[in-house]
Amino acid sequence: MSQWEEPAPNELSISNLTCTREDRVLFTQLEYTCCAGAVLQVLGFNGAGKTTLLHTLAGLMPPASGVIRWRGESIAGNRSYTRSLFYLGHQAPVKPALTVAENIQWLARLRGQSPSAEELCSALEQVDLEAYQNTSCGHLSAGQKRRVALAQLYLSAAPLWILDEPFTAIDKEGVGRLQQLLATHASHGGISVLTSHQPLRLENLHTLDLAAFQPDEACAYV
Amino acid sequence: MSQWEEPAPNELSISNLTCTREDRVLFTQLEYTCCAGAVLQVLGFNGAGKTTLLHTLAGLMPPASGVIRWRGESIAGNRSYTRSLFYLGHQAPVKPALTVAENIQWLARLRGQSPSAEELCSALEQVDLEAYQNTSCGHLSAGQKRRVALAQLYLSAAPLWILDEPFTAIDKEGVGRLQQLLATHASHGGISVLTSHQPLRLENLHTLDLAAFQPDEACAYV
Amino acid sequence: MAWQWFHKLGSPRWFYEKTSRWLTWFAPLSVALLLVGLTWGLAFAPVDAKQGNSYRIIYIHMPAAVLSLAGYYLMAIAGGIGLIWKMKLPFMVMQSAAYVGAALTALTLITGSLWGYPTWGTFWEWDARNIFMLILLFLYLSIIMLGRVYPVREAADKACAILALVGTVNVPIIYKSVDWWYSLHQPASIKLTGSSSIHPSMLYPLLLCIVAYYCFYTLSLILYTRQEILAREARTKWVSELVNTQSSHTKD
Amino acid sequence: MSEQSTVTTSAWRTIVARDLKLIWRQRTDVVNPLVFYLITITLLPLGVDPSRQFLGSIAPGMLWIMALLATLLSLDTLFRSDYEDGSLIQFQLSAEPLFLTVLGKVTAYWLTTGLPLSLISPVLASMLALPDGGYIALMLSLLLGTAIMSLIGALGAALTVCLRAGGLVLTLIVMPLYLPVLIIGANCVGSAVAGFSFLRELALLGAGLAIALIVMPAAIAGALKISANQ
Amino acid sequence: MSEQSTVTTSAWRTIVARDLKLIWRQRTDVVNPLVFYLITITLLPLGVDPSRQFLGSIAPGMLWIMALLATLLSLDTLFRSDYEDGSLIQFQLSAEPLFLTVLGKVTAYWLTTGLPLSLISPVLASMLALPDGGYIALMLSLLLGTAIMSLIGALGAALTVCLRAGGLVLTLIVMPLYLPVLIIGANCVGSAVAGFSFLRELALLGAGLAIALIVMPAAIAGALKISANQ
Ligand code: HEM
Ligand SMILES: Nc1ncnc2c1ncn2[C@@H]1O[C@H](COP(=O)(O)OP(=O)(O)OP(=O)(O)O)[C@@H](O)[C@H]1O
Ligand SMILES: Nc1ncnc2c1ncn2[C@@H]1O[C@H](COP(=O)(O)OP(=O)(O)OP(=O)(O)O)[C@@H](O)[C@H]1O
Ligand SMILES: [Mg+2]
Ligand SMILES: [Mg+2]
Repeated sequence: MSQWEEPAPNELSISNLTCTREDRVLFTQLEYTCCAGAVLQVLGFNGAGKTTLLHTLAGLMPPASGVIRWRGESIAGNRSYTRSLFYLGHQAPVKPALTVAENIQWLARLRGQSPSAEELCSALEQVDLEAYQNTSCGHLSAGQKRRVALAQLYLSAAPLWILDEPFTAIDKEGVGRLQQLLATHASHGGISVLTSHQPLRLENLHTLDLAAFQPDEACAYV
Repeated sequence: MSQWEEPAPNELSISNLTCTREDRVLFTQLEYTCCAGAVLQVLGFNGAGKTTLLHTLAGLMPPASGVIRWRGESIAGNRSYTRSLFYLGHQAPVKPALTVAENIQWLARLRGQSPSAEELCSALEQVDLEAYQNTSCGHLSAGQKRRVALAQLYLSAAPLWILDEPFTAIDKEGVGRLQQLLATHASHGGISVLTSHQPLRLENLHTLDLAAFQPDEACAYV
Repeated sequence: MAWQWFHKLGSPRWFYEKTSRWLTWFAPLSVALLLVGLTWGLAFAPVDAKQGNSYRIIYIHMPAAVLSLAGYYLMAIAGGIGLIWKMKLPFMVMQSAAYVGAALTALTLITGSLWGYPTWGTFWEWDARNIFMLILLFLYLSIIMLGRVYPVREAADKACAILALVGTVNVPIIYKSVDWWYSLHQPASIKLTGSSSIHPSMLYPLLLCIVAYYCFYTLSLILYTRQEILAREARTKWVSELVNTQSSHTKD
Repeated sequence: MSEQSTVTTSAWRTIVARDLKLIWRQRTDVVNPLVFYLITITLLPLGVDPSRQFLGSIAPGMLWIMALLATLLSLDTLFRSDYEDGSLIQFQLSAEPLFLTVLGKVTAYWLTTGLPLSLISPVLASMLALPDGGYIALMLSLLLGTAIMSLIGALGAALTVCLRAGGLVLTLIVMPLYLPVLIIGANCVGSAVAGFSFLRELALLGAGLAIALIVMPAAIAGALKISANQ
Repeated sequence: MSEQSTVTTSAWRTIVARDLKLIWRQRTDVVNPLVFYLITITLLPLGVDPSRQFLGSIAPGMLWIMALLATLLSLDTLFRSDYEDGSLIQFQLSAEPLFLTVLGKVTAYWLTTGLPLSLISPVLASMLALPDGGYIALMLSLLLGTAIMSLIGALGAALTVCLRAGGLVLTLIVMPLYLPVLIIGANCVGSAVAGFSFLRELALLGAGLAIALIVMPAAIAGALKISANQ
């Protein structure tokens, strides 16, 4: 939680960003600034480049051009940025041979945390998996597997969350709870960037439609 | 299309079905009958057993007890049932090394069809992938990959569709189009059984909530 | 100023246009050198006392062997430059060098085997140098293969560069270990004429051949790289302009 | 009748075509059992005495053992990707019986591993100084032997496809079944080198192939049905 | 300072613990390079002349070659499942540098393949009638050699993790780099059998391990960063 008390305000700003895949420009001249407390839903048709954008924001991929800044500093090669980031992709990093509790633990340890037994229990409760604590994840249903990954959110102290389709395979009640979590995160000054094709019901929800940043015909290829 | 003209009415009836996973009873005494023209949405919380039910309906798994009948005949070891079935699971059977067109073709051939070039084109158009016809599927986005699998629906002549979360990763416009397809299928007398956590907007939509068939404490384990 | 020049070097277009001008005189020169060297060696150098005419393969074999090793380092250095300064051109040079190098290594192996038949009585002998050459071929092939199977071009380049760089550490180790392995086994069944004792009338054409091979290597590298540039930059404006002007030339 | 038979062989043909295309796209599978074979054979003289005579004496056995290992190495991937992306379920639900589809996969597998491996074996044999006279026996026995091993291996792959670390259980399952093939194959080359007739061994391999062709497809199909629904 | 160092080694520890647990759960990875080793060594006398003297003469080389192949067999899975389920992305975004995590994975890999393989090698050596005097050299050289090969192999696995049929490109990449290790290792056992000192070979292997430990983790991390974002 220490990062949250830091004086520098959480702010993610994207300036003049262009992303390409194999020479094809997906979107260009993207400008956006997320301030503390924002939840940003990235919209776009299938193949618009949402996942690519999130990968770029997470620093996993260099952008074709443009700069992304976190708290005013460029994120390229910025290790402190990596530490203030929580990323969850399409795939849930969940090992079928490990139990639910073990999976949650190693993911947390990897991010330098060591959750206590209570923290673990409460996270499990939040995602409705108390009963499965010692079940190996290979024996879970699709939605339950996603929930194991989502449990990280309840443990994470990172101010910036980047979530790629977090609602996939989650049931209605789970979606509601997750939205509540996002609202809490925002109220603490955290920022969430997520993609979803479902409409969200959140107060300070911002949306960013990638369709608005399509390149013109002339410069569709670099 | 030949099956559709057959005299026997399409009807899928489930009687007294119990499914288990590793000794745990998921649901029991499930009774349901789908008549021609129905769209059945199976509901249930994560882990309720929706996927298990669909697997059982597709004949991939024997039920713990109970009988499933198609056109009045039990489906166990019934090859003509297999031929009148189209199943699409959580995972899209799409090979990353093949192009979109090739993937659609081999899947169709496997079901004994050989789609002509026009049929292929129109199916691709329906799922909005004309431009990607010769792109290898490894270079598609998550939603586009699902769409390749969904293109089978436009080619399929099977009267019974069993779809496990077909809307995963599909954008809004695609969801709309798919619902339209389901409606058309129903109007031709076909039956669709699907799971989804999203509410659907279809006329003759039936829902089946697995929560209603939970076993009581006493017989939760076989 | 110096850096500007350096980055220009990384621009495929600059390279393409520059080499277009060079090629007009460099290509004939290297082909001529090669022809002269090979005819001198193959037709006019004196007959060897022990091996007769079969020794003449050395004029093809030895320069190819020398270059295939040098080529590996060139490839690795190109890859390293590409990785460090994030330039496109060195990667293209690296890929081309892999193909040319593999071809030369294969040539060495083939001519060596052909030579082996009259001298050793067999096409293949497990001799330290032979094994080293074979392994070098594998190293080249692994880079070519890796470059071809990667789905995305940029990633393929970087992966190949890493492999080539690790190879630079390994090539001398492989060389030494093979040599060392051989010294532990029984000595060679056939001693070759040491290059020091070679007669000048045989040596001069050999030297010429080596020079000619170097030129020819450079030439093929340039040609390959130019092709690679066109293939990879096919969608850019300057290439399409180039293609347009060329096709209009051919029409005229 | 004939309509029926075109339908039933079309699953086979679809899968052979698909797999060959897949492998050709990935390009690596065609080349690589070969590459493995080539490289392991190259490593061999580095570990033992590289004199021609010595190599020649171990050549028949080694060529066969390394061919066996090369086939084994890529077995693991045979059904894995089909299992993971749900294609296996489509195979089960396809219009034709599963064993035809399976036979298609095994055929494609053999065409891209066993066949090229057998064809290249004479080159490697000459590197290992196999005495003259062994070459034809080597190639023929490898052609038949790799086909049998592909069928056996596919059974192992089918049984282990639902396991995460299946590649290694596979070894354990498959090896004992490979043993007779190896012994007969190596003997075949050995007899040929010694100047005896090797027809008996070839006949044995042929009979083995016939049995495997009859028994295995159904067994593999059964194994796949069991594993697919884990 | 000390707080810092506990943080930096924790990624390593987490991954070692996780991988060991994973492998233990699946149980097959621990047993199977051993099983493969055992079975291939058992196959050997079936292919070649099984007299003790002959076997003893090929034993040092064969024990090493088969150990190498056994290590190779399970390499393919090293990063694959982490790549497929997105764990690799989490490694990249973890609090500590990637090469530490990578080192953790390689350590767990070696602990479950190289180490047991080296420990069991004397038993197999006695089956192959390795002359007395070679046993200690065999075990020590395998201990060091498998560690080097694990590091080299991990680079190959990292480079090919995003490829579908990676297992075989992997072979091509890794084999030539394994070669010096094989030569030195086999020579080490050979010298020991012949009654010479084998310290020089062990020292060479040690030096190789040191170089590999310095060069490889960074190279592997780089390769993973490239492949992870396909
Ligand atoms: C496949 C078989 C062969 C391979 C792979 C091979 C490889 C090589 C290599 C790598 C070199 C360069 C050595 C250096 O620069 O130090 C070389 C040079 C040479 N090779 Fe071969 N060679 C083969 C067969 C032969 C045969 C059969 C002969 C003749 C009997 C031969 C004669 C020579 C000579 C005379 C040189 C140059 C003189 C020297 O540097 O020692 N090679 N070969
Ligand atoms: N392979 C398996 N082995 C053992 N148990 C399993 C397996 N797959 C699922 N289960 C268990 O069976 C129950 C039902 O799983 P199923 O996949 O049918 O649920 P579902 O309704 O499809 O859930 P979701 O909405 O998450 O997809 C779950 O509680 C799960 O724990
Ligand atoms: N690995 C890849 N290699 C090459 N091109 C790719 C790759 N992944 C995606 N693409 C291309 O990049 C574009 C954007 O993909 P991306 O995954 O970012 O889309 P998305 O907006 O996340 O779509 P979805 O809603 O389907 O998840 C797509 O058109 C796709 O064809
Ligand atoms: Mg996406
Ligand atoms: Mg489900």
